[in-house]
Amino acid sequence: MEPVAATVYPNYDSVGRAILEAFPIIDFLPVWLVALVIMVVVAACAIVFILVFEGVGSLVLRKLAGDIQSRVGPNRVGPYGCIQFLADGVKLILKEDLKPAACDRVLFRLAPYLAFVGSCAGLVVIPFAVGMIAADLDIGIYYVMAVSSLVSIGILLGGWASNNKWSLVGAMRGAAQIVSFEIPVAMSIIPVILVAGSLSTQEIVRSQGGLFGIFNWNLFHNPFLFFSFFVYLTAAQAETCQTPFDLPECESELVQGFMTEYSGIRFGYFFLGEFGELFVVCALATAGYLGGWHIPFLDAGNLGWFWGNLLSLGVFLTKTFTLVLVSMWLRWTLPRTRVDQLMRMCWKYLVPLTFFNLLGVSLWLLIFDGKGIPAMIAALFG
Amino acid sequence: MTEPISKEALRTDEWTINMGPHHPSTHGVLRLELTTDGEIVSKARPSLGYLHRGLEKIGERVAWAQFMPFTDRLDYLAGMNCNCAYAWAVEKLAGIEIPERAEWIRVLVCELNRISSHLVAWGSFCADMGAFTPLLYGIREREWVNDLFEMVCGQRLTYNYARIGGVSHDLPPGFLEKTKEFCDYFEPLIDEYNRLITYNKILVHRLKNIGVISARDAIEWGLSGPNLRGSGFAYDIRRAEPYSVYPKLDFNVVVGHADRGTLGDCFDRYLVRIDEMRESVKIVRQVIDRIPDGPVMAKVPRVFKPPAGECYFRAESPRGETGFYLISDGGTNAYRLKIRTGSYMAMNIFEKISKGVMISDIVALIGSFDIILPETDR
Amino acid sequence: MGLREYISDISEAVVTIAKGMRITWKYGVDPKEETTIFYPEERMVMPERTRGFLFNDVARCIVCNMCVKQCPIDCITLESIKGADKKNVLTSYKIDMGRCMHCGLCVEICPPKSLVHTDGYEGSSHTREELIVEFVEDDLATIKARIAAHAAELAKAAKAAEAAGKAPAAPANPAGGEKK
Amino acid sequence: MSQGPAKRKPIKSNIFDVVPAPAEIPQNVLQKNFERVRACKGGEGIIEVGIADLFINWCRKNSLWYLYYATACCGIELMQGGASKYDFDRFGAVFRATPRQADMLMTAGTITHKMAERVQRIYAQMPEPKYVIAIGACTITGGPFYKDSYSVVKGVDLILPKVDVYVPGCPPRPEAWIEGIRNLQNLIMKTKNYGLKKA
Repeated sequence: MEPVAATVYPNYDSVGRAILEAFPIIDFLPVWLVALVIMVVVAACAIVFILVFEGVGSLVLRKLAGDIQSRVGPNRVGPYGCIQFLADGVKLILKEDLKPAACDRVLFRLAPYLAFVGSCAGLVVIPFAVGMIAADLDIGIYYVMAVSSLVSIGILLGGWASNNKWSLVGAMRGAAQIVSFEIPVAMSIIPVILVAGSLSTQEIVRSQGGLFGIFNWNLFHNPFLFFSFFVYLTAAQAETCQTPFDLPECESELVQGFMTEYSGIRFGYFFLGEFGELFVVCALATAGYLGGWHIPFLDAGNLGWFWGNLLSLGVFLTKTFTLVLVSMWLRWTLPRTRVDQLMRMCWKYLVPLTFFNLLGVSLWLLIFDGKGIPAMIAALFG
Repeated sequence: MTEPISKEALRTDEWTINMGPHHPSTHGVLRLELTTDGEIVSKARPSLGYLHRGLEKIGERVAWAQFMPFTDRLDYLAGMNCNCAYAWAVEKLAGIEIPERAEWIRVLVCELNRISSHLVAWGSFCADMGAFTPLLYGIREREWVNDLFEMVCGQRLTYNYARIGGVSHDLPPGFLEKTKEFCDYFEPLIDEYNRLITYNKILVHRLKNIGVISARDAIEWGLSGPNLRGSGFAYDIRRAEPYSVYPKLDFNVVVGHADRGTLGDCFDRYLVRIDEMRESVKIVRQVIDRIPDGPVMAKVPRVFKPPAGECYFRAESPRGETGFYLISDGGTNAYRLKIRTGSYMAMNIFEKISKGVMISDIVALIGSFDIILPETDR
Repeated sequence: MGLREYISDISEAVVTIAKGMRITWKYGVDPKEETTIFYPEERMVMPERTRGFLFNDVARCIVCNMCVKQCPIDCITLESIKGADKKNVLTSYKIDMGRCMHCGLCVEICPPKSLVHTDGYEGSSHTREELIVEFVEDDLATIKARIAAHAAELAKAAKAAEAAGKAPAAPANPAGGEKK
Repeated sequence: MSQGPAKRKPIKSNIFDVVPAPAEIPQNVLQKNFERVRACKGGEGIIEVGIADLFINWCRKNSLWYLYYATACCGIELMQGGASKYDFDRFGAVFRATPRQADMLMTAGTITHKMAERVQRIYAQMPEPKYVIAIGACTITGGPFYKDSYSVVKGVDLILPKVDVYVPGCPPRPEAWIEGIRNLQNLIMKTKNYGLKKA
C-alpha cells in the first residue's frame, strides 16, 4: 500500500549520509573503524540525551508536583532550581555502595544495568527527526517491544536478589504487570502498522505526512485509531509503572518495592531506566499517532538538511514532552489501583478493546481503501 | 495427555512478612506481622508498644494540673479534644462549675480540631492509597487551623489550652472573624475534595467491600467514633451522653449508609469523616453566633486537691471515645489515671477483619481506622 | 456483566478521572495558589501568645522557686544564695531548652512575670550542652562580692541611721543580678 | 448555612502577615548562649576544604533526602514541613520511604526502649555519608518523658553513634526544622572528604 501523501524525500535521509558527503575521506578508512566510530558516537549521543532528559525530567516532575500541590518545589540550586538534578546525580554516584549481606551478589549488581539498558535500547529506533534515527530497522516496533522486556527482567532480578520480602512482592507484581501490559501496548500499536504498512518507525512517521502536517496524523485517521491512542496511553502508563499503576514500587504499601534495598547509583539506574522507558513509550505514541516529526504547515523534506532536522527534532520533542507531562499530571492526581484490579483492567477491558479496535481499523482500511477521514474530506474539496 | 494438577500439588507455602514498625503507611510505629499466601493475607497480627511512653503512670506522678500538657501528646492530631476531655473529667471529679463562655470556647476549639484532625486523616488515607496530592491539600487547610490555634494559645500542635476550671486565655480579638472566614473558605473545599478523589473510580474500587464491619461486630468489639458510625450505628457521645453545651447545638450524627459497597466497609468510614467535617463547620458557625461574654476561668485553688472518689468521663474525639477514668485519694495527684482511647479498640478488631484481604487492603484498613499510635500505646 | 454495565464502567472511570485532573490542572496553572512562605528570606509575624523559647529577666526574678515546682519535667534549675537584705539572690538560672516542652505552665505562675515566652524558635545546635541556657551572666565571685558590698553599704546605712537616731530608708538592692 | 456551590476563595493558608526577613535575624536567647558556650570552648577552627571537596559538599548539601520516619508528634510537623506552606523540597530535601536511599535521618518523635533497636537498625541500613538531626525535646533529652517515664530513651545520641544537629522545640516549628537543615548544610560544607592535605 502506498503512503497516503507520497512526499519525496531527498537523499539525506540520515545524518550519517550527510556527514559522508561532507567528509569524503571517510570512504578511504576501513569499514569496521567507521562503523565502530559511528556506533560509539551515536551511542554517546543517545546516552547523553537520555541522561539530560532524565535529569530535566526529574526536575520537571518535582516542579510540576510543586505547582499542583500549591508549593514551589526545588528553587535553591541555580535559578529556579534548574541544576538540582546535577546535585542529586553527583550525590548518588558518591554514595556508599551498599549490598545486603544475604543478597545474591551477581544478580543484585546485574539488575539495575538490565533495567537501564532495556529502557535505553528503545532509543535506537526512535525517529527523532526527518533524518535522525540511530537505525531505521525494518522491524522497529517489534524491536522496541522486545528490548523493553529487559526492564521486567531487571525488575524481577532486582527484587529476587535483594533477599527482601517486600522487594520480592514488588518484583512479582512488576513482572506480572509488565508482561500483561505488553499485550495491550502491542495490540494498540498494530493498527498504526496496518495504516502505514510497515514496522519501521521512520516509515510510520512518513506515512503521516501531507495535509499541512497535522490532519494526516493517525490520531485523526479514523475513530478507531483515535480511541486506540488513548488505550495505548493507558497501557503505556501501566507498562512504565507510573501512577496509578505504580504497583511494583508503591511507596505506601511495599516500602519501595523492588528498589527497597538499592542505594546510591544502583537506585539511580532504576530511576533513570524508569524515566527512559517513559520517554520511549511517549516517543512511540508521538511517532505512531501524533505525526512524529512532521512540522505543522511546513514540509520538513523541503527544508535544508540542517534546518529540516533541527525543526523536526524540536517538533518531535515538543510532542513527546507534552505526553510526558500528561503522564506526570496523571501521576500527581490519581490514587493507585490494586494488583487484582490492575490485572482485571488489563485482561477484561484493555485487551478486548484493543482487539475491537484492531478489527475496526482493519475493516475501515478494507472498506475505504486505506483512506482516513481527513484525506477523504480533502479529496472531497479537491 | 497430561494429568490434571491435583489440589495438593498447587499448595503454596505461607510466609510471614513483617510490616513496620518503620513503614511508610503504618501511621507511626505500628507493627503488623502478616502471614500471607502470595498477596492474600491470612492473618495480620498487630504488635503494639513501640510508642509506649507510660502516660498513665506519668498521670499518677504529676499534679492534676501538670498532666494537662501530656494530654496533648496523647493524641497529637487532636490535642484540644484530649485537653478538654481531661479538664472535663477532673471538673466532674471535683464538682467544679466552669463559666459559660469557657464551655463554648472549648466546644469551638474541639470542633476546629476535629476538622484539622480529619483533614490529616483524609489526606494520609489518600496518600496510603497512592494519591499524594490530597495529603498536601489537607495539610494546606490544616495550616489555617494551626494558625488559628497559635493565635489563641500560642502553639501549633501541642496546645495545652484547657485548664481545670476553664481555659487559659480568652479568645484574642479578631479570632471569631478569622474563624468565620475559615469556615467560608473551607466549606466549598469539601466538595472539591469529593470531586478530586472521593468518587474517583480507582479509589472507590480500592475501598468498597473491604474490611466490612457489621454494626453488631463493631459494638461487640468496642469500636467508637467514626469507625462505629461507619457501620451504620448512630452513636455519638455528643448526643448519646451529652456534655458541655452540645445539647444546645444543632448538628447531625453522621452515619455510614453503604454509599458504594457494603455497609461498614472502608469507604463508609472514609465518607463519615468527610461528612463530619461539614457537621463540625456547622457547629463552629453556631458557636460563633451564640458565644456569650463573661469570664473564662472559674476560681480554682492554686494547690488543687479534688475530694477522694472516682469518676469516668468520656468525650467524643475524632478517633472515637476518649475517656478518662480518675481515682483521687484527696491528694495533689491522681491515685490512678486510666485512659480509654478509640484507636486501641480499632486495633483489637484488626485481626478479625483482615482475613483474606490483600496486602494493599491492609494499608487501606489501617488508613480507614485512622489510628494514632501514641493513643494506642499511651 | 452486561455490555451496558461494561461501557458505563469505562465511562465512569474516565469521567471521574477527568474531574480530578481538572482540579489539579487548576492548581497547577494558577501561580496564585502557591502558599509557600520562603522562610529564610521571609518570616511570619508571630502572634502575641506564641510560646517560643523561654526567657527569664533575672533582674526582676524574685527567686520564688515557683517555676521549678510547677515544671512537670524539671527542666528549670536555679541556685541562689542569701542576699544582704534576707532576700535570695540568683547565682544560676538554667533552662534546658532541649527538654522544655513549651507548655507555658511556668510562665503562667510566675509572680513577677519575669519568665516569659519569646517568639524565637530558631536554635539548632551541634551539641546537647549548648541547649542548656544559663540566664545569670555573672559568675559566683562577682555576685558574692556585690552582695558583700551591699551588705557593707547596708551596715553603713544602719550605723548612720543609728547615729542619726532614726530609721533610714533602705537603699535599692543592687545585687539582684542587675545587668552591667 | 451556605448551601450549594459557593464560590471558592483564593488559597491563603496563613492568617498572619508574612514580611521580608530582616537583614540580621535578631539573636534570640539560644544563639547568645551558643556564642557563650563556644567562647568557653575556644571556638571551632576554620576548616579549609579544597575545590573538589567544595563541589562534592555542594552536591551533598543540596540533595539531602530524608527518611520518612515519624514516630510521634513531631511526625505531624514533619508532614507539615514537607507540605505546601514550608516545603522542604525547596532545599532539595525530599522524603524517601526506605533508609537505603536516605541521606538524613530526622528522628521525629519519641524513641522508646522497644523502638531503640529499630532506630539503630535503620541507621545502620543507611549508606554513608549519613546525617542525623535530633528533632524535638523527646529525641534530644527525652523531653516531657525525661522525668517520670520508664520506657523512653533519654536522648537519641545515647543510641546512635553521632547526632549532627539538635533542633529544640516540642515540636519545633517547621521554620525551626528548616533552620536545622540549613545548619546541617553549613556543617556539610565544612567537611573534608578526600582533602588536599596541607603541607
